[in-house]
This record gives sequence, structure tokens and C-alpha cells, in this order.
Amino acid sequence: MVSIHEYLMLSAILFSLGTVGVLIRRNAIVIFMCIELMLNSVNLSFIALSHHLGSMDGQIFVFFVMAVAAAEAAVGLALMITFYRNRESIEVDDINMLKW
Amino acid sequence: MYDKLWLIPFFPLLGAVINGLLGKKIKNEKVIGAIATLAVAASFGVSCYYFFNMPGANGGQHYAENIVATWMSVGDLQIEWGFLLDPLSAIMLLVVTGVGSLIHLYSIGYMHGEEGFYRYFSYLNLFVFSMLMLVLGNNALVMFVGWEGVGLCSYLLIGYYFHKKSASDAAKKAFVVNRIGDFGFLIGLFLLYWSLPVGSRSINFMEIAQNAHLLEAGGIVVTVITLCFFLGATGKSAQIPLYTWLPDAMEGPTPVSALIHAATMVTAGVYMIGRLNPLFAMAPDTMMVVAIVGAATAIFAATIGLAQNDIKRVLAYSTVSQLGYMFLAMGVGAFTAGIFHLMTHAFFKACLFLGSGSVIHAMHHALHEAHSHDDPQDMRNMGGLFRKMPITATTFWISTLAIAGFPLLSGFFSKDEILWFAFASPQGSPLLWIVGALAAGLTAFYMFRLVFMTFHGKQKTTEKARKHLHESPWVITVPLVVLALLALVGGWLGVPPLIGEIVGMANSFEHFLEPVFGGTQAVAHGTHALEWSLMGISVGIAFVGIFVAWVMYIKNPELPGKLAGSLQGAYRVIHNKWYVDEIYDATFVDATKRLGTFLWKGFDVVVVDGIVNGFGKTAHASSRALRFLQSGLVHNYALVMVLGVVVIVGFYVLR
Amino acid sequence: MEKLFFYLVALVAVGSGFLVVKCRNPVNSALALVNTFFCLAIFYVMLHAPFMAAIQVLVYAGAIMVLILFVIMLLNLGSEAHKRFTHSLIGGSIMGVLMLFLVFFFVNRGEPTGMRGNITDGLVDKIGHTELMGRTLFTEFLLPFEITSILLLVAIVGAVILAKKEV
Amino acid sequence: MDNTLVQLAMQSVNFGAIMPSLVLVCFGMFLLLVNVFSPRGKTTHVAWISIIALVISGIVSLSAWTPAGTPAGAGNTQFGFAGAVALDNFATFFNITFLLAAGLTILMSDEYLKREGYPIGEYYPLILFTTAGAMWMASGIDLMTIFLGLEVLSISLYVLAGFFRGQVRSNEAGLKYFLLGAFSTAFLLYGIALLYGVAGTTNVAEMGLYFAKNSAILGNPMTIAGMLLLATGFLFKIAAVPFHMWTPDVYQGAPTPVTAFMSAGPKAAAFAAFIRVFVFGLAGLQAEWTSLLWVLAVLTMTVGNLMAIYQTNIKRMLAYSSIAHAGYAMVGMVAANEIGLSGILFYMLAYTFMNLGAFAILVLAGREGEENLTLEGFAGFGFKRPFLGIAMTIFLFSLMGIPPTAGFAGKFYIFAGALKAGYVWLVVIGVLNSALSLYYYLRVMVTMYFREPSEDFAWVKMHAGAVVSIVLAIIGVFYMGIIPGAVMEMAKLAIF
Repeated sequence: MVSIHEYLMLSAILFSLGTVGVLIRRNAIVIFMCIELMLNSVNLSFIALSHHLGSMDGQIFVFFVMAVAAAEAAVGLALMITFYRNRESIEVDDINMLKW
Repeated sequence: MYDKLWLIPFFPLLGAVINGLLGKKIKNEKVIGAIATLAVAASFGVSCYYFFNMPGANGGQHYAENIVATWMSVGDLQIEWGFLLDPLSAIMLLVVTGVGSLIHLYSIGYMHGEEGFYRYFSYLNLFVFSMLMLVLGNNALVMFVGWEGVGLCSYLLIGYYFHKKSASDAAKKAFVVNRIGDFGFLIGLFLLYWSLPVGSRSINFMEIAQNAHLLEAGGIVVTVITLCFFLGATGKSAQIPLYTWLPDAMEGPTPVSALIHAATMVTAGVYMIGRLNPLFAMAPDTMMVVAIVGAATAIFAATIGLAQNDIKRVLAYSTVSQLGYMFLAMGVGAFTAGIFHLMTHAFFKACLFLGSGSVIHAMHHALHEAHSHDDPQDMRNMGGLFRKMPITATTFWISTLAIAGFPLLSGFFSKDEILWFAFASPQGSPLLWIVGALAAGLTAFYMFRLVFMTFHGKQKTTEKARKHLHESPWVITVPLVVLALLALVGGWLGVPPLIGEIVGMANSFEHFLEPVFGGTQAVAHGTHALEWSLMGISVGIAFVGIFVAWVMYIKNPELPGKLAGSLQGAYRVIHNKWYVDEIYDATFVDATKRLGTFLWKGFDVVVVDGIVNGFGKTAHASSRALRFLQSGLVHNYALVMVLGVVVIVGFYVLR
Repeated sequence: MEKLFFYLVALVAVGSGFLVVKCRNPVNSALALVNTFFCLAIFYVMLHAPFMAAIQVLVYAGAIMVLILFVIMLLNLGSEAHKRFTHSLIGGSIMGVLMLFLVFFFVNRGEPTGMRGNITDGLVDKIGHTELMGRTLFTEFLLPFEITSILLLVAIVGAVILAKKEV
Repeated sequence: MDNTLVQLAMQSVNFGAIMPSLVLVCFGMFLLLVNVFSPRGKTTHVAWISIIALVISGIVSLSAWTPAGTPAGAGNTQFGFAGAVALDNFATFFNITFLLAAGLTILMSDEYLKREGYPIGEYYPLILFTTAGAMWMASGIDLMTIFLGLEVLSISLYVLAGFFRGQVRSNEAGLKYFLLGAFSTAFLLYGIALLYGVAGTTNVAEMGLYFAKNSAILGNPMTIAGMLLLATGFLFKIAAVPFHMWTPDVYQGAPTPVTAFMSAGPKAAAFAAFIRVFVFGLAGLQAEWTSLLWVLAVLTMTVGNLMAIYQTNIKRMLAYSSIAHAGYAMVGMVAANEIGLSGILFYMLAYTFMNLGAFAILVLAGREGEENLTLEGFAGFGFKRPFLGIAMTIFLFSLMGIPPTAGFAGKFYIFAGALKAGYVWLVVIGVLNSALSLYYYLRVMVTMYFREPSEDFAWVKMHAGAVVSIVLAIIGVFYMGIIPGAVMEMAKLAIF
């Protein structure tokens, strides 16, 4: 039997990996994928906790997180496409017009 | 009967709104001026009515409140839009509306033909409205509304000639310095509210007066609270170290200087201390600070006044100095004397400012006609104007005599009372008296220097310009005459008992204010002989000041210049033996003048301005440094966010 | 046995997660991410949530990742330029390690103590996961479900507005 | 279909509890259809219909108001959807704030969008959806509702921030907002997951009860970590330091009316959810989160004000100033007593008026392509455009917190609450900060009034919509400044 802590640890590792990815990658799409990784690690926590507690709420939450992820993907990718059209790049180093 | 108190501030507000909204359409200067002047005059009328029907005249409560609406309620604290009529506010009302209406009338003539005439009157009415809110407010927050309002109007009016950079800088400086003071006011108010025991917490002035005894007398709490309030007062009333804005404020039109920066707004700090007298009376340490700051400001500003050549700047430093006197009075517990000096000062200083305005007006016109680019405000360009402008000069003379403390004029009574208390009140000390008397002598000197340089001696204007110099129109001279009359006789309201016994007059001013200051007023102890002699000495010092001025600027006008030259070569001084007495006088005076210049250029400009600007620069520099954090790069932002999360979570979880 | 399987899959999940972060070519990152998603789906099955596993594969691996891949192809993104050893690389890694340390700490020390529900593995097997989900979704969480519809509508409208070329 | 299931579902359904947002959503969908059948570039009617929607929603909201003196249980509060939402006074107060923010925004938008060359009708439904999302955040009792409300709000705002798709600046704002917003969502979710783990529920009310019964859980590191991560998510939306970095860039790049809306509506929504979750559900951890917020409030005020000083772009300056204002509002959260919390409600409404008013003037004063929003561009503006100049002065004074304006009353309430709770130093820092803020607000006024006009401002057209919104904002600023009592009473009733 795998304990709840092991799932939570795994989720923590994935979450941290995602965070590192957001911090060190330059490509906006990859950053977005890293955020997706973070969301998924949270999903794993939710479902593990839901199983552990014997309640359905956590799994329902995951259901909604997936919907949110889909919506964010649609809007985020659209934003990246428009940005790409104007700047020919989606490197975050180029998202630097507004500063100071 | 007292439920119409709100009419007093209402009229000027109405005037401001009418002129502000419709002024551009009305265009006719006379109509605009009339609306504004009548609005203030109406307030004056109502104030007079209430003055003659004071509450408690036939016994009973000595104050009346008129609550218009509830403003805010915070827990058990109810704050109202309420007005308070008591002897103190009644006197201030008369001063503000009375002097205010005269200055409005004067402004019609003075501002003739200026661009934005309606705007000027709208601001001026708005100022009177704010000042009346300040004076009439029955609680500290309504007072604060007025407090901020006068600051705003002062800001707008100083910067009236906005195309001059110096004017806009001065306006900004005034506003910023005032806000430092406001900060003190607010903190003081919060602390006061917070330190009163639950159940008696209030910011209503009458309730504060009743509950003040619940604080520990002389304790640290009440000292800190009153010091905070005093900080507020120093900002508004231009005391050390927050005084520098006032001389700069002379960039505004002259009637504004007369109304705001001499007669009314700058006295708000004095009024506020008078309002909170039960608190201040409980904090002897604060009172000492107030007295010392007041005395220091009085002598300090007087010294700087010696070195000024701009006619309005002399008056500005003189105002700072006179305000110092008022604080000195407050600090030694002579509240009545302080308010009395506030009133007489309003008369003669307003008259002086308006007189200088009349001179500047005439000079400006004349120089303009003569196509000269000389500075119309520089006294070195004037001289011998007495014949050209007799009414202005006469009124100016009277007011100058009053401010110099010439016996039996208004300034004499009020200044003398302050000096007597400075010496003989329990909180007073001979040292304070010496400083005060010296400042009085300096005042006499530089004021007469001003009069002599302006109205007497050789005319320094060109022949061409001289032809165009003439007396100002009646709208300008009438207020001058009225104010001069008040400066002449206003002092008799508060005759000290010493003289009152001889002429058979009571000190009606003190009697009138008795209900407000009765419990807290300090009592001066001393023999009649001592009082007579002190009075004699201070008058004597003033006469010395006048005499020296006369010697230097009338009898021997070349002397100062000559001296300046002769000081360079010491041997020439010895050579001209027969001038030795005068030289002695003059070198002494010259040294003092140099001190004045040094203080002005050194302390005033470098230190005080440096500190004020230093804060600004520090903020600016840190802003500049901080903004590089905002690199515009998403991963940096994300890094900061994660750093925040790690620090926050780390702190709480690992703790 | 189950434990061994768990560690095996976990290793794959973390490994492909690492690849997501490391790969210089976005396409490779995306494929690694799909791999992670599959691993997670396996965990969901192990946690008696087969329906979640199904939509994990369908929605995430199927829909969202295809969308991402599609955009990567559309924009014709190549590999990232050779990365300098920048401050953000150091900072990011340090932050990641700190974060991991913290999360480990509070997960290890903390205990999921929430109130227990009445859903057991046996119940899930008897009634069926999908039905249990459906019951909860359409009774207790009806409103969030409805809000989701608005969310998706907003996303569609927004995507269309943003991506449309001419006004 | 199983009959009992339908019955079960119908039992918990209470449309009354979501009526205000339902109205907006229905109108939003209707307007999407209207847009399809409207000729290109014609959007005015869409704007007006959305105003109607807002008004109807406002009426519906107000009908749920429970006046003072109503006996317990007899009020108009509506619960529904198995405890997922509650339309109580708290929600209603915030709903009105959101509706006002949306209304003022829409009023100033129409001509602006045409001027900038993006007369796209979908703008208005998006604003309506955003408002609905904010409403779900304010009335949500379940973290799921709050989370989804937040997402509806955020996703609409990502779109709105990047609405000018041809402008790089707008693209950039949208993309930055999106990346950082999604990133913060991950933290928020992780927090929710942990709290779910320790409480076994996502319902805030149940969570509060559970914590009250088992206070031992409060010391559990997972509880504290969950609480902190959840706070992170809300603080991001509030734009509190150190989660504020996105604010200036996004505010500067987004279309001006959108910036105006962002600074008022979503911020208020985040505060609503923050108060609801923390004061309601996590009351047991109050000592922890007040000490956290104490520090963050000081940082937020100071950093916001300091950074604003150097700015020369007025829009960016107002962005920093909005950070500082969030700091003031957080002071009320630290106090966490009746006056402090109702002070936040009051402040958010006041801020809506004054900030939207100021932005409306920027909308009018700007040139096509968002030019001329620098300080220099405003030289002499006060004389060339007296009405706008005076209005701007009023809003700036309110932002500075000078009586008798709404800004002063709001700050006063919040500081009074903090004083009552004994946070004297926090109040001193707050007052000092508002003295500091004067430095940059004043610069705008000085440029407007004390500089020679370098332009004739001939391009400034007084659009009816924008003028109406300015006038409304002025009325609001003065009403809430001179007689704040009425609004404050409502705010007090709104705090449970």
C-alpha cells in the first residue's frame, strides 16, 4: 500500500520542477508548459488526498482545474500568437517594452 | 438662534462656486468683484450679529454648537459637520471676515486687468470658506478640513502667476511643508483619541476640554500629543524649522499675502493651540518648547529681516517674527495675550502688506510707463514716495508705529502684554523677555528702515517714471484707511490693568475670552514698578531701533554704503574720527545685518531648505534605485514572487 | 509490489518532468510533458479514480497538449538559443531547491487530518467512479460546473478576438 | 435519468442566490449574438445594452439587501447550490462596487475604442463576464466557486489587457499578465489542496467550523502552509508586495479603460474573497495572517509610493499608486475588526470612484495610440481644459486623502480600525506614507496648472459617456467624503 505521504512528496517534486522551469526557461510556451506541470502536480495532490479522505470533493476540483487549464491554454496561446505576429518571437527576453 | 451658524461659511462658498462656474461668462470685473466681496461681507454681517448675541451673555453655557449633519461614525465615535461659537471663535470670525472683506475690496483695484480675474476671486472666496471652517469647526476633523482647505487655496494663490517658475516652486514648497505639519496634526489627533479612556473618547473640542483632565497632567502621553499638535502648528504658522515656505510665498499677489500669509491662515496654528489650551496647559514641557521655539523664531526672523531689500520679503520675515511672538505668548501661558496679538497683528500687518501692494502697484505702473526693467519690489529703487502717495504713506506710518510698539498704538499693548508674561508668568523667564525685547528693537529698526527707504529720502526712480507715480484708487485706499484706524485704536480693547487703572478702562478683551482661557491662563506676578520699568525698557529699545534707522537712512543715507567701503580699509575708519559715534552704531548694526544675511543665505537657504529638499531627494533617489528592480522581464518577476513565497512560507513553517 | 510499481512510475514521471524543464527544443519538452501526464493518469488509476485518469488522458494529453504542439508547429519555434549561464538559472535553481525543501518539510511534518468522507474503494468499485463523480458534480457542485461553462465561453471568445487577424 | 438525482439537484438550486451574476451572464451571451448581427464598427448600442444589464443587475443585487434592524433569519440573504454561494449583504456591497466599476468603465470605453481603432463589440460582454466572475468571488462560500470566479475574472482580463492585438504594448501586457497570473494560480491551487487535506472540505464555512472544533489542526504545518499559499494567490490579484511586479507593466500596456477597471473591480473582488476566506474560514489562524499582512502592508504602501515618485508616465504612476492603495486597504485587513473590515469595503468603493475618475480623464486626454500620457504632455492642461483639470484635481486630492473627499474618509476609517486594534505604528507608517504620496500626485497638479501649455489639446473631445462617468465619479467622491455615514453604515451591515 502506497502511503499518502509518498504521493504528496511526488507532487511536491513535480511542483518544484515546474517552478524551476518557469524561472529558468525563456520560451513563453515552455514556461506555460511548466505551469501546466505545476497544475498537474497539484491535481495529483488533490486526488491522493481525496482518496485518503474518502471524499469526492478533491476529484471534482481536479475536474475544474482541467477545465481551467484548457481555458488558459486557449487564451494563453492566442496571446502568444498575437505577440509573435508583432514581434516575431515568444522569448520572454523580448517581452521587455514595458519596464521601470 | 444659533442654528444659522452654517451661513457664515456658506456665503463665501456660494461666492466661490458662482465665480468659479460662471465667472468666465460674467467677464465684468466689477460684478465678479462685487459678488466675492459681498459674499464675505455677508459673512461679516452674520458674524457681527452673533458677536452681539453671544451665548452665555446672560449667564449659562458660554458656547453654542450648530450641528448640520453627521459626517462619520466610527464605533462609539460620532463626528459631525458641526460649528462652534464661543468667544474665541467669535473673535477669529470677526478678524477673518472683517479683514477678509476689506482685502476683497482692495483686490478689485489691485487685480484690475489681470488674466483670470474670476479665478482669483473664486480661490479667494474658497480660502475664506476654508478658513471659516477651520475657525468654526466644533471638532478636530472639521478643523482639519479647513486646515487642508486653506493649505490648498494658499497653494493655488501662491502659484497664481504660474508662468513664473519661482511662483510654482514656492507653491509646491508651501504645500509640502504644510503637509509635514498636517502629519503632526493627524498623529496628534489619533494619539489623543487613542489615549483617552474608553467612554470619554471624543474629538469634539468641548468634550476634549472636559475630558482632558483624564490624562495624566505633565505625563509623557499628553506631552507627546501636544508636541504633535505643535508640529502641525509650526508647519501652518511658519515657525522654526518649518518657516521657509512663508517668505517664498510672497510670489503670490500682494492681497493674498496680506490675507493668507499675514492676517489669517498663518495664525491658524496659534488659534489651534488656543483651542486646545486645556491640553497644552497640562503639558509644561511642551509649553516650554513652544515658548522657546516662539522666541527663537521671533529673533531669528527679525535678524533675517534686516538683510532684505525686497519690500514684501521684509514684511514676510516680519510676519514670521510676529508669529513667533504669538507662540511665545502661548508658551508662557498667556493665551489671551497671544490671541490679542493675533488680532492686532492682523490689523497692522494686513495694512502694511496692502500698503506695500499699493506702492508696488504704483511702482509697477510707473516703471512700465517708463519702460524700465527695474524690480518694482526692490526698496533700493524707491524713496521719497511720501509726497506722491500721501494716504498710503500715512497709513503705512501708523501701522509701522503700531508694529514697532509705539506707545498707545495697538501693537504696543499686545506686544507689551506678551513681554510682561514672558518675564513674569510662572512659565516665563527673564531670558525670554530679553530675547523678546531685542526682537522688538530689531523689528522697530527694520520696519523703519523700510519706511525710510520707501517713502523718504531721495527719489531713486528716473525722472520719466516719477511722473507716472500717483496715489492708488479708492478701492485700494479705503481698506488701508480702515485698517490703519484699527491699528491705531484696536489696542484699546485689551488695555493692561496697569494703564487701565489710569484711564479707567477695563481689559475687555481678556474679560471676553475669560470663559475660554479662564481656567488655564497663567497669572503674572510682579510689582507695578517692575512692570512700568520693563515697559519702559522695551519701548526704549524700540526707540533706539527707530533712531538708528533714522540715522542710517535719513540723516546720513550715504553712511551704510560708505561704511561698507570704509570697512575694507580699516585705516580710513580711524581717519574719519568725527563720525565715530555714528560709526560705532553703524558698525554694530552693520554686523547685525551681516549676521542677518548670513542666517538667511546660510541657515535658511542651505540648512532648512536643504533638509526639506533632502527628504525629497532621498525619496527620489530611492525611487530611482528601486525602479531598476522592475526590469520588465517575466522570469525576474516570477523569481521575486517565488522568493516571496519561499521567505513567507519558510518563516512561518520553520519557525 | 504496488509500491515498487509506484516508485517505477514516479521515477518516470519525475524524469520526464525534468526533461520538460531541460529540453532545449519545445517539441521535446511537450512530448516529455505528455509522458508525465500519462504517468499521472496511471497514479489516478492506482488511486481508484479511473474517470479522472480517462479525462487526464483525453483532456490534458489529448486536447491541451495537442493545442500546445499545434501552436509550437504554427510558430515554427526552433530550439532556444544556447543559454548563457545567467543569474536566473542560478536563482531559479536555488529557489527550486529551497521550495522543494520547504514543501518536503511541511508535507512530512503535516498530517492530512481532514474529516473523512464515506467513499471507500469498495463503494467506488460497486457503484462506479463515473456515477459517483456525476452525482456529486450535478448536486453539490452544480454551480461551479455551470461557471465552468462560462469560463470556456470566455476563453473561446477571447481566443477568437485575440487571434483574428483583421478587425 | 434517475429521478432522485434530479430532485437532489433541484433542492440545492436557488437561482436567487446568483441572480445578479446570472443577469450579467445572460446579457453577455445575448450581446455576443447581437454582435454577430451588428454592422462592423458599430458598438454604441452594445455599450448601452450592457449598461442596461448592469443597472438591472444592480437592482437585483439591491433587492437582496437586508436592512438594519431586520430580525435574524428574516433577512433577504439567499443561500444556494449546497452552500456554494451566499447572496448576503457582504456580497451585495461588493456587487455594487463591481457594477459601478464596470459601468464607469463601459461609459468611458466606447469612443475610446473607436479612437484607437478597435471597435470590437465583444469587449462589452467580456466586461460583463469579468464582473460576473468578480461577483462569484465575492459571494462564493466554497473555495471552488471562488477559484472559478477568479479564473473567469482572470481569463477575461488577460484577453482585455491584450485587447489591442495590433499594439505590441497591449500584447505584452496581456502575455505578462497571463504568464504571471497562471503562475500564481498554481500557488493558489496548491494552497487550496493543502487546506483540503487538513480540513477535508473546500467549503469555507465548514472549514471554519471544523477548525473551531479541532483547534489542534491549526498548528499543523500543512494548515499554515496552505493558508500562506492561498494568501499568495489573493495577494497577487491585490498587487501586494512582493507579488506586485506585474502591476505597473500590465497597467501601462493595457487599454486605459481596462486598466481603470483592473485597478478597481478585480482588486475589490480579491479583497472580498480574501476577507471571506480568512476572516470566515481561517479565523483560528488570525494571529498568523495578521502578522504576515502587517509586514506586507507596510512594504506595499512604501514600495508603491516610492516607486511612483520617479515615474513620468501618468498611467504607470497611477499603477504604482494603486499598489500603495492596496497597502492602505490591507491595513484594514490587519485590524480585522468591524471598523477595519467595513473600512476596506468603504475604501474599495471610494477607490472605484476616484481612480476610475482619474483614468477617465486619461482616456480623454490621450491621443490616438495612447500617446501623450506622460507628465510633460499634461503641461498647462488645467487651463486649456478647465473642467477636466478641476475634475483631475478633485480625484488627485481624493487619492492623496485630503478631506472632504472619499479618499480621506476611507483612510480615516481604516486607520481608525487599526488604531482600535492597537496598531499604532502601522497607522503612523500609513499616515507617513500618505504624506509621501503627495510628492507625486502633486507633480501632476503642478504640471497641469503651473506650466506653460505646450499643446492646445485640440484633440481632446468631450465624449458624453466619459463626461458622464467623470461627473458620476465626482459625485461619488464628494458624497462619500461629505456624508460617508450612510455608506459606512451599509458597509458595517455587510460585515458579518
